[in-house]
Amino acid sequence: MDIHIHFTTEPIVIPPAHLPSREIGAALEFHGIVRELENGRALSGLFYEAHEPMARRRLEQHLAEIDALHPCAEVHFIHRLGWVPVGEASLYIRVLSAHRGEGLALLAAVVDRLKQDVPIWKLADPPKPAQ
Amino acid sequence: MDIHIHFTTEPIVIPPAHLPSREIGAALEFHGIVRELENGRALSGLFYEAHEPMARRRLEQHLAEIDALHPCAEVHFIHRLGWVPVGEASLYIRVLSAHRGEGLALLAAVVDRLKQDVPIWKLADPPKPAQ
Amino acid sequence: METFLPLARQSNRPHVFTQPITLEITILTFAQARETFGFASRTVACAADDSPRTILCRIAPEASLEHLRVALDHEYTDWDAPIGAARELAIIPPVSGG
Amino acid sequence: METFLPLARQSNRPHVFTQPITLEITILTFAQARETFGFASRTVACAADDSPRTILCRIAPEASLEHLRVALDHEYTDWDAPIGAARELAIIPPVSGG
Repeated sequence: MDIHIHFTTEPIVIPPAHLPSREIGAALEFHGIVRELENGRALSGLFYEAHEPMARRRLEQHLAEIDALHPCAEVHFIHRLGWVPVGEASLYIRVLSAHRGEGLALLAAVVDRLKQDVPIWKLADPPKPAQ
Repeated sequence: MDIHIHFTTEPIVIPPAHLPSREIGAALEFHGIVRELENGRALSGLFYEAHEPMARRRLEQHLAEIDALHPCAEVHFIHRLGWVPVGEASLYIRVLSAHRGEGLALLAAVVDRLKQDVPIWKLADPPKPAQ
Repeated sequence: METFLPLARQSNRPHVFTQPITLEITILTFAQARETFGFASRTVACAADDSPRTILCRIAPEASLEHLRVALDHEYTDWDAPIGAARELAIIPPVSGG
Repeated sequence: METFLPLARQSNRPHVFTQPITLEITILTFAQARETFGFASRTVACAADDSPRTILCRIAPEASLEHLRVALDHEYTDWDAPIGAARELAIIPPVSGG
């Protein structure tokens, strides 16, 4: 599986889609969007931070494990960092696969693992400057 | 749930995305793409036909049932009819929901039911003219 | 009195208006069924107590209905259900959209 | 003899080369852990047989490590595992990406 992982502090720009073969039957895209209400509190946005090299390595490891269970052809993973206003995407994932089953399973699994294991955090407020 | 169902004989044009509220946290898009190999035969494309008013009604009924189980905010369903070359999309579905779980569940369920119950057919060759 | 009167009025209508003995129904075929039956659309005379099976047996007695579903006015039904006032009978081979 | 000789050779190495007593490790904190520890990054002296817990206890004895995970050179590890030759110790509070 071709894996592309990207972190950006700018609004997410969806990379152009090229089908890597004539055997791709399913393209799935997921946009995770910042919502106004988080734990009952009305927000204007969220601040994201990451341990970027470790997050990349964890994602690569998880994607390789999930791909072994649900083989897919290509995955693009883009996570925005810094301040993300309500209504904008903090996360974009695109999965190309021969059949929809593998693509849906990989997409669901990678978001689950992201939220359990990958060192990325959302904060209601930007961090205070530390020493 | 807002339901938009569209059939077209032209290449699918993805409708512009407008978030209906500040409580949308997940946007999922599915593109079903015509593959070269269908049952071991190399094709240059597939011909799709539908009993369009009945297909629309069945989809509306299924989407209402699935929405009761997995509430979502909006679904766009576009199915291309006529000749669709390999590498082009025959199906596009976009689901907006507060959380990814409902969106993923609705998307998986609507494609499953489409393939079991909705009067749309793919043919390896365009139909011969009938009387 | 209020609930009895409308019922009394309805039963006064002439019988021929509520159950006409001759109707027309349009039969639509799709995909493989179009080849089986040899037409895409055909309108035939029928009666309200005809079933889809009796209608198809009249116009194509040799055709097998196995693996085919049937819909009346865009709703799936049983091959042996009476067609009632339906105007369209669709023959639905196994679907394969997506 | 074959198994004995290498062990004998190893024990001839000067102790200071195989187990240097002074190393440096950079501690990174994130999200809530940054507030707990009061710094984003700090480089401290340590030994190869230190564990993340012993290092953190030296620099922030009052801080609770409950609910925190730890990573050495971008891999999760145990709070009580020796740091070995790791150059980076990351303190990972519960993650919430997506």
